[in-house]
Amino acid sequence: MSATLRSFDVTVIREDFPILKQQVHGKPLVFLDSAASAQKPRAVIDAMRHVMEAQYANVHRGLHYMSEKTSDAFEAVRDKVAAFINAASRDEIVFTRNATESINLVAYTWGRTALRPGDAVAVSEMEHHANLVPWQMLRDAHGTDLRIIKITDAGEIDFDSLEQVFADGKVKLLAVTQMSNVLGSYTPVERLAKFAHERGAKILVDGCQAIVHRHVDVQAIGADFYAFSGHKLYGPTGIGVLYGKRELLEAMPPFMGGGEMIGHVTYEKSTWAKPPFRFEAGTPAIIETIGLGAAIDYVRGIGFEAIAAHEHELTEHALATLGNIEGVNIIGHAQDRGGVISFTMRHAHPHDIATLLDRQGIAVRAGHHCAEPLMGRMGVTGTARASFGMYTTPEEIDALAKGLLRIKQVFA
Amino acid sequence: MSATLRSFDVTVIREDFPILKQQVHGKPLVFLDSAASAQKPRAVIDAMRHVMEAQYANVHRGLHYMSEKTSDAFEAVRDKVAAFINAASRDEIVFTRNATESINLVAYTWGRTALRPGDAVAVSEMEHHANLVPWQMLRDAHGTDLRIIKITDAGEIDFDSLEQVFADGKVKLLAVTQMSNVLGSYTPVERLAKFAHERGAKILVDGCQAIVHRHVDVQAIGADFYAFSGHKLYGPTGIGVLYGKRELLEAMPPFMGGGEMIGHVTYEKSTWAKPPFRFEAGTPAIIETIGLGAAIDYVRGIGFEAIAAHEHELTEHALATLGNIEGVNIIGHAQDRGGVISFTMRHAHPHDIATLLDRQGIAVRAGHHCAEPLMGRMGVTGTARASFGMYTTPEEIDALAKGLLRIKQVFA
Amino acid sequence: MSDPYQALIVERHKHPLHAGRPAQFDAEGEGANPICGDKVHVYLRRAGMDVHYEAQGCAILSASADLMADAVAGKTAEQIAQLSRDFETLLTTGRENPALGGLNALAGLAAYSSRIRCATLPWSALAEALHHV
Amino acid sequence: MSDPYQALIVERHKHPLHAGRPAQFDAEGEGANPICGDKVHVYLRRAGMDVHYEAQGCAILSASADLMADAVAGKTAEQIAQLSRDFETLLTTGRENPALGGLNALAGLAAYSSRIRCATLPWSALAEALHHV
Ligand SMILES: Cc1ncc(COP(=O)(O)O)c(C=O)c1O
Ligand SMILES: Cc1ncc(COP(=O)(O)O)c(C=O)c1O
Repeated sequence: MSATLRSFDVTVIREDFPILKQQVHGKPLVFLDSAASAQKPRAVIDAMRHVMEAQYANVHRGLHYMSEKTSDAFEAVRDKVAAFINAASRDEIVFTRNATESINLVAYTWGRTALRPGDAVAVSEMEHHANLVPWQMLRDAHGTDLRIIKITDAGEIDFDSLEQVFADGKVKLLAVTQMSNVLGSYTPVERLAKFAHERGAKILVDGCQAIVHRHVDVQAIGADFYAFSGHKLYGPTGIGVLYGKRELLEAMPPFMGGGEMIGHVTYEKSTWAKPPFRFEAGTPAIIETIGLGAAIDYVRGIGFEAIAAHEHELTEHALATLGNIEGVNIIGHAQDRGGVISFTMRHAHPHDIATLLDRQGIAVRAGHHCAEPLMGRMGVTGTARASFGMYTTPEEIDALAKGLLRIKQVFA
Repeated sequence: MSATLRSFDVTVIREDFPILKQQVHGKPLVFLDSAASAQKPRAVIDAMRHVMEAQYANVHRGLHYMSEKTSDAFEAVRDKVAAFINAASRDEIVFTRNATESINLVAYTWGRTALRPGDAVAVSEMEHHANLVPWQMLRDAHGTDLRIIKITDAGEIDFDSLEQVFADGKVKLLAVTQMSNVLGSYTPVERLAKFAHERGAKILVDGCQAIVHRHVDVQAIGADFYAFSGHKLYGPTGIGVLYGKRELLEAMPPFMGGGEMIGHVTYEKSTWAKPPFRFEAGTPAIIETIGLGAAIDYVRGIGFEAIAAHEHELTEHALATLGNIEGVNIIGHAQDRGGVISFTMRHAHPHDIATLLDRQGIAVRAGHHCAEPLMGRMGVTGTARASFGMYTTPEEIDALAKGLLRIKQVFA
Repeated sequence: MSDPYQALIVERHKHPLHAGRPAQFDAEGEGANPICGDKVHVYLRRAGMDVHYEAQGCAILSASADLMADAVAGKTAEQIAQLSRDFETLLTTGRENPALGGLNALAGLAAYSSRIRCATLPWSALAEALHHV
Repeated sequence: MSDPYQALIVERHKHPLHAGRPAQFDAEGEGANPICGDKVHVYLRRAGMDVHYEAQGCAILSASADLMADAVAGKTAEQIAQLSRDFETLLTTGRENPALGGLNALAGLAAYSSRIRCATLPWSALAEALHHV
């Protein structure tokens, strides 16, 4: 591989991920399903274990050592996340279960107060269900409109369609992914934010996929809301993040009611805590939040420059290698794209591809990837998808290609 | 201690909880804050580590080995939980973040569809904010009424008040705790369920505290909904459970929208999956759910008979010992009570008690314990609270008593 | 653990013996998996329990449909119900059962619980058809 | 790490020097912590920056109020603002500062971040009073 990667040694990285030593059906595991959820480095596993073995209690107002220390460690992650995405303040970081909850939180609270019936939300054709269904539910409950921005055949935002969708001035929120979990396309979120803001709309960015591969700066993007999940970022499950601009969060009513999110409670009436606590009802995912902190430290320690360079080479290699296999059809050809590659294969159903690759130890995903309407848009019923993490090697992509050739033989 | 405990050896149990070997301020940790969150046994820590080290991928429809195995492990916990609380079917078990989310889920979905404006929800005076605030929010959003059932000075449900609250037939939901996290009182949930059902109301039981100490049988109780959190049951944070009777869950609309919870999605419209998946949007807390399974196995392995007997002795011992300290006032004296003991002390503010005990390595909680209105009802602004787990020893209670005597001296 | 893509499965997927809509039939039934969009339509001629089908989906689905048509030919509705139960047991346990004949080729699916539905879909469609007879 | 309940704190809690509402004052301010319901009301006589207070809460709160009254006596508003900043630094770092005199007795709170608010509450109340002068 090229010079840029010299300081980034993937074999060293792989040592940090214990699971990569596993065998599957007697073959070394080739894990090409990181877009669904990434594997966890030792640092994350150890951080979670440490909490449970040495420093655990419920957080906030504990007044005893274990609670103070756990609260400090928990709240330190809020600072870490704020720094990681360059939020203006730690108070703009709300902890959720996952990106799905982050987006639903916005739909339930901001959506039901800042939007009026007749206002519209616009999403693109390539959204994950997590960034489509909540807006359908909002529409049905609250009378807002939902509009779909077309994408090009290459899998990029169609700016003509964007203009049209915004033409009547009713769109008050643009909710859009920063990277498609199917096509691998990045979207020009800075430009989209500017576009939305110029038309008096807010922008919510679904950063689930992008944040794993690129340095994200919510202020540079101009994001009003930004959502992502810990488990795709090499962190634990059960923890996600919603970033929201302070003035937006401050105006929003709470989502769920319970402990932590209150100011004062009487039997008659309650007042709410300030953001971010207003949106964090009940005992938070303490262990997982601390695990997310370790994941962020780990990723920053490697650095997005190195990660992006490595993944870029992988992606180029994969596009070239798979593109060379006769009968394999890669879905999506955006200019700016990352290491998520969907494809179909003549004579082989995506599910058969996945199972047959699995027999060879290779893990890919198959189906609609929680983006069912996009399948129709791209003219397929489903795809197989290989997706890369920082630990993926070119040799694993070669193994995939070899596996596909074998499948071709089987079904020939 | 008495004969009943012979087969239950607390020193052996303590070996299973690594954190109990920690020192705090140079003193052995005496952890009397288990009602806020319990410590984790090795079995839970190892189960979570095992997932991350050896068998991890996103669940459901993975079609590859890691995903199949992880899905199987994840779904096996649903069976485990169903058996643990004797649900009629695994489909009645919904995974949430915590009990707070479980209750909010019911308020948002069942509450907004099965209840009509003018219908009433009844809660008791001793509810945790998690079982009060969601009903206030429902009231304010949906026009339902919220009624408060009085408790006696001893800290038991006042059945006269219950009768009155139900008298006009408007109450359609009784939402009540099975054990107060402040007073330690158990409530007669079977009787309350019968009472509610005879009057055409449903019952939601907040089992957060009770399920840690007693065998729970949702069918024997007659619960329509039952909520609890993993982290109090020696399991991880980030995972909770909502049990709901099948016919209720089936009639309920979804809570959050996204992946997993859908049937079919088009840009225009989506259909919903069956329960429980309808209520589980996005990537679930996979690692934590598997950790909860390990916690349930662990607790069942010890058995509630032994746990309850041990905790009963502890509670009797604590009530006698603390009750003997002049100036200490125990709040709540229910007949049927467990190992959660709130108290105040003459001349010493609860916060000072907590901090001064902490200097001696003893962790208790102080404040309103997320039951602010109950404080007023009991005529205090806050309390100190000692709460026990299966690993608590009589010697730790003696240490607490000694600590309180020292505090008395300081403030005398 | 046996291979879920034994030669017989690939063979029947590529060269099915019972595919296609017959000109005449007594009943029909459909099975669809909303998760993947796969579908199978079963046509039943009562005489001799003669089954044909049209499948749109993966190799497991079409091979399973084809092997099912083999297996049920000439059986009674009751025998078919028993076969269907035995087949489900095969799929969940992976333990072959001589009574299942060629259907045993699908035993390897036991390791792929998310694929089991592909194999049982034709059986649900057949059950529907039998119900309508 | 020093003890958050040094003798001086317990002493001032039990035998305060500046507690009670004075007959005359120029300004007043209040601090309340909704979390625990604790409150402190500060009375300021401008001449000599003479501070009295009524506290309802924990020992840290009342001792902190009493020691604050010591510390600010005779100071200018500017000096008080500086003291307040230095005091916050003490509470977060736990590092004693000779300029803070008796207030250093509260250094041990650095280990109890959830108690720091108890110690700073009188200072917020005083800031309010100064604002109203
Ligand atoms: C009785 C009771 N209900 C509800 C809760 C809320 O639990 P969680 O914070 O895990 O949602 C608690 C825990 O604090 C509790 O004790
Ligand atoms: C683009 C995108 N958005 C949202 C999600 C939902 O993430 P989660 O399931 O963690 O909530 C995903 C992950 O599947 C995704 O890829």
